Amino acid sequence: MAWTREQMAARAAKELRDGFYVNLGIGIPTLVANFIPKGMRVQLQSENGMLGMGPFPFEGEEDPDLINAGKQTITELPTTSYFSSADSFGMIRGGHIDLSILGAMQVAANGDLANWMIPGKMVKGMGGAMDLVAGVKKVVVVMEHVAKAKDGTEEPKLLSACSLPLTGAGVVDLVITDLGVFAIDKKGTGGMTLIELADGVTEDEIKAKTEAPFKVALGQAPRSSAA
Amino acid sequence: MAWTREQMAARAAKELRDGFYVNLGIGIPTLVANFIPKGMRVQLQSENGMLGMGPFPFEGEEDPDLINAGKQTITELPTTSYFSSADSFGMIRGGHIDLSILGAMQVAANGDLANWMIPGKMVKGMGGAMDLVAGVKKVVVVMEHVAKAKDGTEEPKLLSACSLPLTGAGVVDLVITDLGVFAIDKKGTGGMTLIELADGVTEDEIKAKTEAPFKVALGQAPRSSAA
Amino acid sequence: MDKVYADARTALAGLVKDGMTIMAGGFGLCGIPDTLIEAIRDSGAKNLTFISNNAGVDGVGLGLLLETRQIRKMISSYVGENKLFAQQYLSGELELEFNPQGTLAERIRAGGAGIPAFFTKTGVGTIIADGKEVREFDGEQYVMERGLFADISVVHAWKGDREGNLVYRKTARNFNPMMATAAKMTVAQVEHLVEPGEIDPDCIHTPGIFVKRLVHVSNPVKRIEQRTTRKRESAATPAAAGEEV
Amino acid sequence: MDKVYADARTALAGLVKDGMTIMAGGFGLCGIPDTLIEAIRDSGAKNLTFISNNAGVDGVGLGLLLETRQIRKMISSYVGENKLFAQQYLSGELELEFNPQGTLAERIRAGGAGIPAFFTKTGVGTIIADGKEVREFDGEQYVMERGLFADISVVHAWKGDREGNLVYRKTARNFNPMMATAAKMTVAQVEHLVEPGEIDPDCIHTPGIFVKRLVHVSNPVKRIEQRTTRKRESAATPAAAGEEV
Repeated sequence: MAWTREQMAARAAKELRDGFYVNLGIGIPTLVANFIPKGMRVQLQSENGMLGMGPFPFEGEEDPDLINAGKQTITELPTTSYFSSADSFGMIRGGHIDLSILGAMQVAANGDLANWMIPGKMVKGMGGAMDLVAGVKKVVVVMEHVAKAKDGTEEPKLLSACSLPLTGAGVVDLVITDLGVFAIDKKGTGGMTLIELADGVTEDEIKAKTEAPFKVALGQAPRSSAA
Repeated sequence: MAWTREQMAARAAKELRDGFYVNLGIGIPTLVANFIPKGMRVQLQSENGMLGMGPFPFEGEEDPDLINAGKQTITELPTTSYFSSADSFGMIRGGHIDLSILGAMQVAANGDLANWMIPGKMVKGMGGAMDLVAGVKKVVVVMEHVAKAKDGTEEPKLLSACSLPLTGAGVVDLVITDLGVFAIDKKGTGGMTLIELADGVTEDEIKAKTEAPFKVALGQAPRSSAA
Repeated sequence: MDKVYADARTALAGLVKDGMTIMAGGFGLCGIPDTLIEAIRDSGAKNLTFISNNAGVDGVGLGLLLETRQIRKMISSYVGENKLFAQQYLSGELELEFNPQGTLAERIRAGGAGIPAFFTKTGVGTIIADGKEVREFDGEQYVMERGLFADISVVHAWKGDREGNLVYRKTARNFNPMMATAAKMTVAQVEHLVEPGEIDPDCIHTPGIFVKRLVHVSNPVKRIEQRTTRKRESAATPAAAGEEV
Repeated sequence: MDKVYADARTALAGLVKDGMTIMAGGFGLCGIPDTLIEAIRDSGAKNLTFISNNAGVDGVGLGLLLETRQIRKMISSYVGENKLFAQQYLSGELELEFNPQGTLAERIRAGGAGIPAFFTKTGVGTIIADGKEVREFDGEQYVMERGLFADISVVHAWKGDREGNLVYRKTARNFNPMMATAAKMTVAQVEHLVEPGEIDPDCIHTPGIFVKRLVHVSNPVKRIEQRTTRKRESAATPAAAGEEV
């Protein structure tokens, strides 16, 4: 009984703290906004030049001058400020964003992340992903535990070393998959540690589907989420 | 019959062109603003964060939030914009200012400029002078031809090499003194050329008061003022 | 020396030459100088290098210049929203240099501010750092990136006055302000042309010194790439939530 | 997690420690966070390094901290408007690092933007380049300068909202916006405290993310260093002309 996309987003939302400034990637990370606890003040940053991102607009109220980094129409809040791309990435690169939640193709036990290109396929570009993982204080990956090919075969995504070109080297602090949660000691030598299991998932199932070496420390507070 | 301060400022004003953005230093350079030809559009930049500097305020209308780089109270114009010191020096360093007119202690035949410190005396700092001479497209120095000591002796200020610590190396395009005007081939090997004499001043008088080697090409348009 | 030109074609007349490097503002289709891009197409100049975060979509923005094969090279962070791009790239007609978005923004800002090179953490340990100097400062690795400076920049602003002072609107600001500073010749299209003094001088994003030519485009066609909305009854939906339509 | 504190002393309580590096905004006496500087004096912290374009005048701004001998080192572009500074410097009590003003501004901007080092033309061939790397790019020489980052920044703004969004007024902006980005803890004093939403989001100079604490100083004493005026009859006097009084 793996976690659904919503359950993964809800688990990621537990990494939020009152007063956090957060950048959410496209896909499941966007859903995390739906799980911000009531009363907790979290400001969402959009790297195209906005802090204090509001919900999608009501139909008919879309403003082409107001989009997020996924090019979706959004709205502003009383707290909103706008700024240039240079100032936006100054904010990101300068370590002012507390948390970035994003998707991944592969994560290695040392915190390496690959999520922007597959050699041989048309490459669309890294956008702001390399800047985010290099600059944001804490990086949380939310992804399916394994990649499912069209023929039904499964490829592990948590690896001892990424085979795809990297987005960042030693950048991931926490990985949330549909099967569980892993903390990564990205600056040290502690490697990857399984700290939570999704409901009904066993350590054995995870071991079978994980190529990366990992330690197990279930029920302990993840070291890396002490913000 | 050397030029007065006003005549030197008037001569410096001949370097202005319609549409120029100009930074004026403290002292005689400030007076250049009085000689902007009617109808010519010149915007003055103040490096503390303002473009489009207006005249001094009427008495009683001084605004402590509105000063120039000399810390004098000034006013704004309809064209005025304000910006941070980083943006101001981005403008300067990036080569967007057409002309800087400033004073000097010493200028060398190769365009070296010294105007910020005298070793052994209390040093107040270079302020924005080093950035201006390094970044502005054309640098014009306006200064007395010689320095007069308290005991009446005169020291030349146009030298074969500056003896004081430099503000910039190879940065001056034109020198206007009370005795005449010198063009400097700062990027090349052409050295310094006397191109104008003040009213009633002779070449011999200038030669006597100038330590720097210089060529003479009176009556020719200064090469360096082709903007 | 009036900076205001009658239209985009007049504003660009004689400026665009084969082989030039041009910066174009915008993020996706938001804040793109679409009318000036059309005028660049009409200039017929070839072998252009474009520095722009994206490459438009088919038939819109820089997509127009892909159709006419006027672009030889793109420096961008994200492309491929248009099929023609992929096609020309895969056939080798089009050269492509990927920059991380923040590195691209900073390279442009640096170029405009007289900074020839700077160091950044972004891209260390990735192929972005290949062939570049990597250096340690205070125990961390950084890669050296170079400033960018173009022959021409074309930008889109919300308001502009005759002096060239510009104000951008919401997220249509994006790359426009830095690009305005980083070219020999910056041309701006503005939705609202006003007289000097009408814009609060504390709220000017781009001082007039950076803008050499200005054209009034009162009714730009603004397209939306991803129209996302929420239902009226779900007024309490938290930030960024909703459905894609 | 309200960012607004009752007064400057409360806002700085427990923050200022001996030996810290503190940035203070302002150019001359224009836009200085005078009330926060007083609170730093009252904290009694010693051996402070200050990064500030100037060092105040006798009895005003950082001049206050010279009187109490709390400053060990200044990083500035221009000082010596006050006698106490000269005295302490010449006696060797006070260390002084001169930076060209634009280099200082850019070092602070770089520190806040995660840029550990950059190259600039400013200072090449002068004593400012002594001991620093000088490198050629495209045929020109540049000197490498490092980013600056402080323990605390104190800034002065015209308006601020409870979220920490700030707007500066006229030339009181100067070093304040960059300094707000370049410290672990930025504390702002604002002349007008407003609610979120009252400031146009397109005109916010410092987004709230950079400001951790905020104090409302409704009647700051603003001093003028060089009171210069013109006579009423000379209304046609051109720019910057007039007499010093």
